Amino acid sequence: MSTLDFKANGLPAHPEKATQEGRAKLVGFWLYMSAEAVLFATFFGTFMTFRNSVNGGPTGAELFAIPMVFTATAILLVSSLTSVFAIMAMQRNLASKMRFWFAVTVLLGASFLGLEVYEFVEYVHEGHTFTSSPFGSSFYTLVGFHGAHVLFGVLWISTLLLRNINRPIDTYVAPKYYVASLYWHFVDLVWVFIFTIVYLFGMVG
Amino acid sequence: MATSYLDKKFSLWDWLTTVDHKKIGTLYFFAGIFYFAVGGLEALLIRIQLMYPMNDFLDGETFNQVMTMHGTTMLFFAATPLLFAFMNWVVPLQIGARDVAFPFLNSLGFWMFFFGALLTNSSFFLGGAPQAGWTSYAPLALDYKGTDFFVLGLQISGAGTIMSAINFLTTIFTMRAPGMTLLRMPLFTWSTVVASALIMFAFTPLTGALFLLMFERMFDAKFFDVAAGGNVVLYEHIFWIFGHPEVYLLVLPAFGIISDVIAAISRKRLFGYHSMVFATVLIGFIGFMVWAHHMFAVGMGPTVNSVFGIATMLVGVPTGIKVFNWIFTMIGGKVQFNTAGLFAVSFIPSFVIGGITGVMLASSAADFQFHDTYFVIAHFHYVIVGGIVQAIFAGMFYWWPKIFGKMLNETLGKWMFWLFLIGFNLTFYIQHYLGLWGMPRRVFTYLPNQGWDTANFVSSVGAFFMTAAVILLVINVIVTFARGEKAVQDPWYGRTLEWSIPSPPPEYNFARTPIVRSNDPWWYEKMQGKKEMQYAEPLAEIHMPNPSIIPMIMAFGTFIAGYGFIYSSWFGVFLGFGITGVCMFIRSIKDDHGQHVHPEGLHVEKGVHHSA
Amino acid sequence: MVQNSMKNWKTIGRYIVLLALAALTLSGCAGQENLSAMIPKGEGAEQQYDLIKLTTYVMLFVTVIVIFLFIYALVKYRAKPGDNSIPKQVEGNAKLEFLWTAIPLVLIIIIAIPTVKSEFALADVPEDAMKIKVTANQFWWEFEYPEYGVITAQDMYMPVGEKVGLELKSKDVIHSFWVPALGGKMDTNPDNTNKMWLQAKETGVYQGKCTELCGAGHALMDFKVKVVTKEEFEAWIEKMKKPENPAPATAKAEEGQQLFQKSCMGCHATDGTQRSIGPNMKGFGDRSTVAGYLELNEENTMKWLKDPQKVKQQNKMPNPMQDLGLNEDQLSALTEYLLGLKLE
Amino acid sequence: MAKKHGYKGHLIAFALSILLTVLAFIAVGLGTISKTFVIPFILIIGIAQAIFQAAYWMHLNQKGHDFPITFMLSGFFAAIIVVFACSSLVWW
Ligand code: HEA
Ligand code: HEA
Ligand code: HEC
Ligand code: CUA
Ligand SMILES: [Cu+2]
Repeated sequence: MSTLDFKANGLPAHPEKATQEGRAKLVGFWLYMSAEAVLFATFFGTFMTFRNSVNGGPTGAELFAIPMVFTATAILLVSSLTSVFAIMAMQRNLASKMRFWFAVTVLLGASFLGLEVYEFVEYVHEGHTFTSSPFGSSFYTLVGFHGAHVLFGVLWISTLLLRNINRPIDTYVAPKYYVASLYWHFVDLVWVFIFTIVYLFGMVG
Repeated sequence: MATSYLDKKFSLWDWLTTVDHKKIGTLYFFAGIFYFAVGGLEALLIRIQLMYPMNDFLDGETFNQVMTMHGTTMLFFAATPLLFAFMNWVVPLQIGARDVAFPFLNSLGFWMFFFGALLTNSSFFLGGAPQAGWTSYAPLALDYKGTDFFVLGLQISGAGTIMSAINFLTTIFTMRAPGMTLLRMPLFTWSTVVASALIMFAFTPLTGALFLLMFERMFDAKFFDVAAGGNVVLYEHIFWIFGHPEVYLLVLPAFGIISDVIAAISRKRLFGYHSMVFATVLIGFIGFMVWAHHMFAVGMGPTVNSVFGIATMLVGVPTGIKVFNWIFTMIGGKVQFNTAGLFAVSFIPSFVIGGITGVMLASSAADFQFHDTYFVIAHFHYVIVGGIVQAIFAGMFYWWPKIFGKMLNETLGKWMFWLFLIGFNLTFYIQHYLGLWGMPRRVFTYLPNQGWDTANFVSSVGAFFMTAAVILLVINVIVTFARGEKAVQDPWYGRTLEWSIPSPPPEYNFARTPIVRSNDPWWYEKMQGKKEMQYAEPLAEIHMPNPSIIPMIMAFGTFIAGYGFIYSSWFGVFLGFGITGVCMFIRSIKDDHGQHVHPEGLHVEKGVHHSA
Repeated sequence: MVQNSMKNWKTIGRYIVLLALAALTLSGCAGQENLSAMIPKGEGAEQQYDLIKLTTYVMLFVTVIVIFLFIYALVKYRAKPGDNSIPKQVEGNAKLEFLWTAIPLVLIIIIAIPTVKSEFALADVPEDAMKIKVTANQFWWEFEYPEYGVITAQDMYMPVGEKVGLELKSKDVIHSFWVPALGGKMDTNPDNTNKMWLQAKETGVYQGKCTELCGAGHALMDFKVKVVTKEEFEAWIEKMKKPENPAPATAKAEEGQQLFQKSCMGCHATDGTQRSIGPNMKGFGDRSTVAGYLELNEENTMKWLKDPQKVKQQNKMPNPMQDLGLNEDQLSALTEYLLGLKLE
Repeated sequence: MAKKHGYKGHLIAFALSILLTVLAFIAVGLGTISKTFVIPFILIIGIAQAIFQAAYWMHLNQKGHDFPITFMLSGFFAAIIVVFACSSLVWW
């Protein structure tokens, strides 16, 4: 049960689950994600309840614009793909390649956030604020909560990268990278529901 | 003999930094008992106030605070941690593991609970406790400052609870000893699985609901502002989607304790093990689809009411399976009436009385009469006090020798049992009638001449019996620590793995991982004439986690941030989250490979450290 | 062996007799008339009481079986001192397990059918029934009769034998409307209107309660339902509709009237056709209570006016002395005036 | 199905998810398709995409994942209940 069974020139095929600790981390993280799914569901439910309670303010159809949402969606989807590349590189023990792809992921995440901030500022100008209506409150709660997850993911992956900047991949850090990428996928997955339920439904009316 | 985990000299520092599941269990236990006493004291205040009509011992506002805090404290800060104590103590031992999957997280979970509870209770001294009931319905709750303490305290302790649940599940799924298949796990472990799943999927909606309340109070959100198009019934739904599974996640571990204890005191295999497991899972599953039975009077219409009413009644079927299986475990056995046995056995009729009144409540048309009266109070105190609390007492007398190496005093235990039994029946039986006679719940007083005076008096007298019983328990614990009889390894002629190791166990529980060859593995080996388990590995160095102060500080950060929110101080919020964030950062950048310890009988040179 | 089990049976028999006795004595006390759900005086309450009885019997049946098996197990299988033998280990019994899955299912069906029936019957408010709009406030009740244009507070009048349709709503937080002897409860929500019906079988004054926690005054948010004959009801409506009130009988009452018009009219109408922020005072002198729960008399009215917060914490009425600047004599005048507000 | 996870597989997965996304956006953007059709359509596309990503990118289709799958499904079940409760029972 030694922590590190490091082979001279390579890693086990799945370094992230080569150790008991690694396996436990994965299982635990899946559990965490299933719990978070329910938390998001609560906010989705709240949003569904209030999506038409605009209290005289602008409606979703008036606010949302396809180009912006589509760009945001595309950014997040691509970032999910780049994080897949990073993990594949990790599994092949290609540390610098992995770092590169993770760095791209982080940058994409940051630009998503930038776009979201810009979007929120726009909305506020149009009179759609957190306190303007139940629609506003539930919109910012849901989308903002997702945004906070993106921010956390960006910080998390950056920390991992910086901390391990000169470190080869081993069975101690591999699960950490892997779990971070799972998290990132999860955030992307939630976004799929956000653009469908919040934006697209909203545009349909 | 191996040295036990208790043999080391302990300093306060050890307790603050421990990541040993047994010690964390002990922390949970004493924190839980403390809050049980607090919640019980509040119950006592309630009963004193209601002893006479128009009593002016407490005014309406104070009463509502005491009543709210009684419910909140008992459910979140007493029952939950007490059950977590047992899970921490027992589950790794029952599955043959040396620790839990995430010892760091385990400790963090405890400290989050601890500080969350502290924060909520501090409201008594900071301008008034929450007073909108443990359900904290909007819009009433929005009127009170105390609600902030309720929201943030529960948010913090709830996060800790979710972490612990994930930890238990991961432990059970990745760390079982070889041969311990899912369908060989003791029932207490099984109930931990289902209860943890309920926590994961029920506490998260609670978190959501609390956020809504918090945003409404602190940031002027409009969820519950009816004039702006908000809706207050939304909160009720989300709350009960949490609230109903909450009560099952408390009762399932209680069922688990009872199943293990009854099998042990009957010296007989648990009757219908497979159907017991199945019933546990089924109760958890159906439990998610019945929440609206708390809302029959909300006005959802006859169709919705009927569907939820019938779904609720169906929970009675798997529960019935359990009840009959327990009875048939005793039938044909040799039942020993030690204190643990007495509590376990008296659990059955008490719980059944509470359960059948539950089915009566589920009859939605009749619930228009029962709802929000003392009938409901009687229902749930029978399942909770007659059920969960008695199970906790049973578990306590049963596992105490394993954890502390001393036997609790049986004479005191039996006195306590009878006092408690009489007390809670006196208190709660009569309340069924009070409800039907028209007495609503959550009333701080009542007028004379409504026919309720005698019954209320009787009910209050019962509470004093329970108080006496609890005080006897406290005395028992003190006496036992001072000069209790030493416990042997296997005092009850047990069946499960925890009885195959010394009392109290060594730090690493199992010097060698055992092989499990049957249900009730320890009993199986004993029946084969063996004196110890078969082992999966030779004696070797054991890898154990390092203690750490970080979890405590990290939780403390959220505590500070909580006050920051309550007093709208961004400085406080940033300071608090800053502390937490720095801890997370340190934790994530610092490698922690754990340490290696040497089991007894294995001679390895001291000081050599084998971390990579 | 035979003798032994005979003895056990006797013990069990004794337990059952004891239990039955306990049940009997307790069911003997059914609570207080016009308040207890166990003495139903209305159609809805009767249906519900039938359901309560049915569920109780079915559940009593379950309990008897469980207790019987339980006591049997306790008496028969308790370990004799010194007996350390190991009993036979049994895995289970499929037939038995099937039995105790199936029987409860059947019992549930027995309860479920009348439940659903009654649930739909209770929700079926006839279109043509007389309507009463119930509005709950912290911590008092307003009753409006839209067909007659009449508004009153605290005491709800309704004719005997007739189905009355209630429309329930709240002005502030959630409350719940409950008249145990006449029918089950229904929440009053701020965001939508709930409907239910009541049908009283006997005339009388029934006690009503608020059953959803609504603040510190929740316990005291009582009201009365006055069930009268159809003729009395019509007469009451006529009186309520009259715009004028009896002229004050004394000079003191006269002074009270003036004070009332100056300080209190903003919140309390004295015209039975008008809505106001606080309870409508038309016919106040004929009510049974002041503030919903204290017996209506001079002393209690004074008590209320001197310090409403003391009588009902967190209620929404300003303090006449501190906030409205009235002195004790003026309060006494107000009291005299208010008590004279009778229907004629 | 495809259990291997080469670059190619992932690129295909990516192309598919972009395709699904674009489809959903087009369905809405056209503005001519009736609401009763569009809403279930984009919802189904969304769910399909989620399952798809979970399977390929998060490797849920690989073996040894029964346990995460069980819990994701339970979570999904709970999530649906919550959303259902909020969106359909609240305004009754
Ligand atoms: C541990 C806690 C616990 C447990 C286990 C239960 C178990 C059950 N509860 Fe209870 N309940 C509470 C805690 C609990 N409850 C609390 C705290 C509240 C109040 C919350 C608040 O408002 O503050 C409440 C309120 C509550 C209500 C709402 C009442 C109201 O406010 O109007 C209802 C309504 O349906 C209900 C039903 C049930 C049912 C059907 C069960 C079933 O699970 C019971 C099943 C058990 C049996 C049925 C007995 C054994 C079975 C047999 C012997 C077989 C034969 C059985 C049949 C034929 C049916 N409960
Ligand atoms: C785990 C849950 C739990 C437990 C164990 C209890 C235990 C008890 N409860 Fe509680 N109760 C609730 C959960 C629980 N309750 C909930 C959820 C509510 C609803 C709240 C709401 O409406 O919002 C409620 C409401 C409630 C009410 C109704 C209040 C109202 O509606 O106005 C009443 C009234 O009798 C009551 C009584 C009691 C009593 C007498 C006990 C007794 O069993 C308590 C026995 C314990 C003691 C008496 C402790 C004695 C110890 C000491 C005195 C200290 C000694 C210490 C040393 C010597 C160191 N409870
Ligand atoms: C701001 C509005 C307001 C003003 C002004 C006000 N009241 Fe009230 N009053 C209320 C409310 C609200 C209640 C109901 C309180 C409760 O029961 O919770 C009430 C209740 C009462 C009651 C008891 C009613 C009942 O049905 O039992 C009396 C009597 C009364 N007021 C008299 C007065 C008098 C006299 C004055 C003037 C000196 C006055 N009120 C001024 C709001 C007001
Ligand atoms: Cu109104 Cu309680
Ligand atoms: Cu429930």
